[in-house]
Amino acid sequence: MKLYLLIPFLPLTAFVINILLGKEVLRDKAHWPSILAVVGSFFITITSVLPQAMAGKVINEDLYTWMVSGTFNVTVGFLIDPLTAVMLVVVTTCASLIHIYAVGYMHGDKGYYRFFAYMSLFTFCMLMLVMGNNFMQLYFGWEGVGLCSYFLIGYYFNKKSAADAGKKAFIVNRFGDFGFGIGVFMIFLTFGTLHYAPVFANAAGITGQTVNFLGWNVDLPTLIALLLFCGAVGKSAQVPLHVWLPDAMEGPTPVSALIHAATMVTAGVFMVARCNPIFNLSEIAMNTVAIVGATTSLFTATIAITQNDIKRIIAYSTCSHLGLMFLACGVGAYAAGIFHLYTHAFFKALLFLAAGSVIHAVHTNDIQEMGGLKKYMPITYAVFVIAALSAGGVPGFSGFFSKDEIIWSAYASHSSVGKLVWLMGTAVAFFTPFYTFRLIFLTFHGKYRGGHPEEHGHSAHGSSHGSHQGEHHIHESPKVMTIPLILLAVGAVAAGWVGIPPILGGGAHFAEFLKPVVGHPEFHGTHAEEWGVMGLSTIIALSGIGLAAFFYLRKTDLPEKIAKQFSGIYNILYHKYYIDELYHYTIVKPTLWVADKVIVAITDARIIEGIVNGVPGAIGKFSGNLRKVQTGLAQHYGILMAAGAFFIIALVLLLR
Amino acid sequence: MNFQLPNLSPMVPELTMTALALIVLLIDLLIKKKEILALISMAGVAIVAVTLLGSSGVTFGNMFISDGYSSFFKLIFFINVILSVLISIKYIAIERVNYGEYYSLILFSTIGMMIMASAGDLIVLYLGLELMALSTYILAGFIRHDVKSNEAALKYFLLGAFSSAFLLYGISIVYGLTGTTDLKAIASFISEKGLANNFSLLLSVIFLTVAFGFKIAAAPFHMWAPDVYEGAPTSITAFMSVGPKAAGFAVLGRVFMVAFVSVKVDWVAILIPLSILTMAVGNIVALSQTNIKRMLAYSSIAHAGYALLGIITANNEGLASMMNYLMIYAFMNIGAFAVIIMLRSEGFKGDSIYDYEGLSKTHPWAAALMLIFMFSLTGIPPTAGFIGKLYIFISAINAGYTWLVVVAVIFSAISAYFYMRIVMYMYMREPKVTVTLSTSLPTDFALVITTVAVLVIGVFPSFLVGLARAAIRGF
Amino acid sequence: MVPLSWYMMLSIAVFVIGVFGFLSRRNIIIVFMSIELMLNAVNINLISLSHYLQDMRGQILAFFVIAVAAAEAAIGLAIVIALFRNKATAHVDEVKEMQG
Amino acid sequence: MIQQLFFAYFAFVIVVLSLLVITRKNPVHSVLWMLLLFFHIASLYLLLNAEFMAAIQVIVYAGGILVLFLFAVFILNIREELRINKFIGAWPTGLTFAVGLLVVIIMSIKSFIAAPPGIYSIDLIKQETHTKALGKLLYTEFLYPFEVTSLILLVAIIGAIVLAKRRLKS
Repeated sequence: MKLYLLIPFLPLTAFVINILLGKEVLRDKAHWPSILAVVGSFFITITSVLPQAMAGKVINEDLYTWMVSGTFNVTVGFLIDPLTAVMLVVVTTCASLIHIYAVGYMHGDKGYYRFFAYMSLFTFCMLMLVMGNNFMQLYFGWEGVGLCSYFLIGYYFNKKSAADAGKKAFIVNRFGDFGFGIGVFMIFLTFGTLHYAPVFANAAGITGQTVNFLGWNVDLPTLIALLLFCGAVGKSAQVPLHVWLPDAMEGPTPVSALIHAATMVTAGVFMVARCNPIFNLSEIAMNTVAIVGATTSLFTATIAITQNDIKRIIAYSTCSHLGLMFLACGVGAYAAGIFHLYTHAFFKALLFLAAGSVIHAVHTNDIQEMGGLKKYMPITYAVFVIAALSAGGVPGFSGFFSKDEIIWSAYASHSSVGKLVWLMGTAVAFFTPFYTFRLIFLTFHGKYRGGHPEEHGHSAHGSSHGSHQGEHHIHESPKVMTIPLILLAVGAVAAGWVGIPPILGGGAHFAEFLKPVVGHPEFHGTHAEEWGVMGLSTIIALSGIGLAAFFYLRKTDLPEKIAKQFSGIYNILYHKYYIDELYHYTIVKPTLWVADKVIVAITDARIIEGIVNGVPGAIGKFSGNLRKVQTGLAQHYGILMAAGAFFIIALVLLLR
Repeated sequence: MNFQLPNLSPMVPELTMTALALIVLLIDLLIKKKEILALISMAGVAIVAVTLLGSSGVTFGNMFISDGYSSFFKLIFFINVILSVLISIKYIAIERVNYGEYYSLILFSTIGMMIMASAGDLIVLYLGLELMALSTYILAGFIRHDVKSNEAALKYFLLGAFSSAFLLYGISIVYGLTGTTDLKAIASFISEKGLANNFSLLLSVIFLTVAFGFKIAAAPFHMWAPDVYEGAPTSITAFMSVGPKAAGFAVLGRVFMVAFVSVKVDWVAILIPLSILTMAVGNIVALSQTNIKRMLAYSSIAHAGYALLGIITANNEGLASMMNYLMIYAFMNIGAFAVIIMLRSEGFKGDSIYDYEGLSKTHPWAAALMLIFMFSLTGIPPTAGFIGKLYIFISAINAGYTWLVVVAVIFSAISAYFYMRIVMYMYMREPKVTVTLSTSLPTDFALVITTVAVLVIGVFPSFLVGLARAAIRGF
Repeated sequence: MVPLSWYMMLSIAVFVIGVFGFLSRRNIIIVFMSIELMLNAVNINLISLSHYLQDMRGQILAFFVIAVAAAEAAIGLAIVIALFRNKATAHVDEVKEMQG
Repeated sequence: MIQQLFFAYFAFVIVVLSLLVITRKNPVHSVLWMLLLFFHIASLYLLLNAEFMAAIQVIVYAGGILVLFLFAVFILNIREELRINKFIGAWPTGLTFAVGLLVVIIMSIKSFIAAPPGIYSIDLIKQETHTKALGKLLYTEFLYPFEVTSLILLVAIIGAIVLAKRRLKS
């Protein structure tokens, strides 16, 4: 019995149980199978898989061959090496805590069982994605998590914005997945197999090969790497395909925490790290990864400054952190990227869940309508601050170690691109704490600015008490929500301690652990430089917090003035660089126009009802006419048979 | 003058099956509860299936061939019988035609199919075909008090007799050309005498194509299928959309691959347009159907078009994928018919697709099962239908018919519209008529078997694929 | 000696007359008889071939064809009688409730 | 020459009778013409030294099948039958394809080459008698199809009863 098999299949079992029995039998107990399954997976990971991986044991085996046809065979196989082990820890830990949290958050929801069923299915797909030993399984997991994400974003399908956001996520991801699919296909064409081990072992052999693409010779490794990276750009919401992630916040908050922060969106980073033997072959691809990552990071961090939706701010922050991870991968510091993925999962999940706790209490996403929540929600406040400190890279917290490692790796790579992205990364180090603490100060400090009691469903005695009424109903979330928050807070502080760099007296265990898989970049730097870089980013981070405090605690009218003064820049940032609008006018509108004018023109809506409406009218009409041939008269059928025989014989006579 | 009884051991399944049919016929006279006959039939068929194991060999001077190929098809027939009988028990009581002859006729028809699958001689092939066909004509008209059933029987009978006249004419020409009716002897005679370019031979090939095309419902010889499928008792529709079709494919494969192997180029050239036409007619006309039995009839025509690709490849891989496809089709198609049968209750036809509106709200289980079968018929993974299509397409591509596969995939995409229309009706409409399901233990059992088979084959196809490949070895 | 091809031509002629009868007559009984004509045409073919090939297979097949034709006639007429009970018609073109 | 004349007569009559069978308005006439047709076909079999086949042609076809038809004809309303069209509307199309088939079959059959003769020469059959030769084969070499035929006849009996009997017990 292979114990590790239970890790993905427990959630699958939970999914099956929930989908079969959830609606009628389990009802409000639908969380039990899902939680038991994912916690079970977590324990197996911690007690069995992790120790084995630490002991240097790598499992790579094909368990089941789904189909064989010539050279094309599809197998289900598992690869458990340090990289997978790290991902397993991240996924199962976050998933366990978020599942538990969701019991409180989703309590009383109509589609309770549906929610947990999808969550389990998602967990299964994600685990299959990280545990697979071949590209096919990676691809299936990749599409599977995408599908679940799509379902869960559109979970409140009655809400138009949610349904639209689901659609947007789906369509935007198509662009990336298209490239990814072609990349996987190219790998199959090049190597004749889809298993990681032989592909990576022979990767070096394709150096310098070119393929002719549209009459233009392209370096093969670069092409494959860039196609794969296309998928990562879509899945991990990097520029220019980042637009779906903020909209994805229409889903329930636990979904945002699990899928759109801790796990699925990091699949792109995981994939790049997994495919490092291919990426390493191409300098162009590496530089592209680094620059796209750095650009996204800076770009989205600046957008986050001006936003007012609590979840969207965190979503932009997620994009920004994912950008940092790609930045690290792009300079060859895969271990640093994965390290940040690992710490990020904790503090970002925590940020989301804490934000969810706030939303749960005040029933709004707009931070303009919050304020002064500190006294009502002390636990939420505390964990929020811890998460923010970790995210902002304040020394001692886990985010500091990983972010510092990335920035140092960028600096130490000594290429011009490395220096460029280092500068950008340092700028991000300023913005991150600034917008996070802006969020905290606006939410928890100052006075409560909400005051729409009827929104809380207490309108019966709300009107007489005026605007203070809402405040009295704000309370701390139940234990089932706060305990996961506290546990995640512990992670947000301490998770990074496994990777303390040698310069601070640590052992950089994390990088050592991953070294067999992702290697180690060459550093060109002295201890003094390292101290300098670290000091600089720390000072910048602290000044970001300071500035936020100055703006939003001391001179609370200043931000508005600045916004007025620099309304041009402010508007650009507030409107997210008008990217959505750009896409709307360049892609969405023309597509819709074409759809309207062309498709509608050739489609007769009245032919067949329902879905068949979508079939181009020609076929529908053709079908209607063709069925008239079927007159019901047996002899007409006989005539057709005789005619068939006649025509075949005549044709054969003519042609032979 | 001495007579030696030929070796009977290869035909033990046929002999047992005949004995079973006769026993059922006799017991019918003695008992009142006809359900017992169903039970005996199923148990008997299960026993016959076991005897299939040790039966391989050739007897009666090549007239009877029991090999992997025939055994695989017989397995399809047995599955077909058992599932059809399971879904019949309650249904024929509702239709008030609970006569014992029903079961013996099903068994006789199956004997005909078995004889066809094992036929090594055109004479035997013809007789097996007639045995199967005559039994099926009667079964199609089994609801004597229903005009539609009479009409189905009449049309099936007229056109069936017409097509078997063509078959006979084709056989007579082959006989005149080669002086024999033995398939292997025909093949060797053709290659020895260099008859491959003879028009008369092609004429007979075309006549056989007409007759077999009729049995598998390939366009333009398909016209009987929608009317007969609609009018026949639903359980018989399920039975004959699988059994006679598979038997037709069995003889098509054997006759063309053994006897006419030297005119391969010609019959492939004939079958390619037939298969395209079949897929086109099946999938396109299905779009505008409102009776679900009729829609599934067109769907079954379309599926014959896909399966024909396996024959067109004219190699063992293609035949194996065709066999594989037919086996999968047996499960998914009878599964779909089982759901349709559940909707039939006293005084309620339940065969209009509007009867399926909102089924997911009133009968979520039935809707979910229908969903699985519709997905499978469309060919969506991870259902068995996907596997069947995939292997057919792969074998066609390997044989160099990529363009044909592209055509097939396009038609397959069109087919999604009408299959998904049912799904849409079930899940996205409000129920308008009250549907009472006439469930019974046997029907449930049939549904369980078909659902499990569709899903298990979809996820673990290698056993079935391996079985089909092993069966075709030494063909 | 009569050439074989004469017999075959006769057979084709009868076969095609049967085909025409099948395709054009309204009366079910005559349609049935047309089928019998086609089968007889095949039998003429088979027996003449059998004679000229000096081989018995053709006659044996013809023998089976006659037997099957008898069975077919019995079932066909039973179907007509069953139909006639529900819908008093003996015309093929009035039996077209199902179409499309 | 005599044989050829005989053949010419029979062939001519057979074709004419066939045409009469399918063109008579009155089904009873059709059946009667068919009876005559079957006798002629049986005679043709005699020309081909197939005495047994000629015998069963008369016994089974003329004696059995046609009588069956004749019974069935009497369920029809002959008077009604004589007033209405005997052909379906699409008969010209049927005729076109029938003639088309005739042409293409004749064109294809031109290349027909008969297989080399086997062992059952006319002398051998004469010596052994036709019935015995056929019977021997049926009960030895062709035992299997012979038994299958018995099943077909059984099915026909069951079918006729199931479909046409007035009352069935259920």
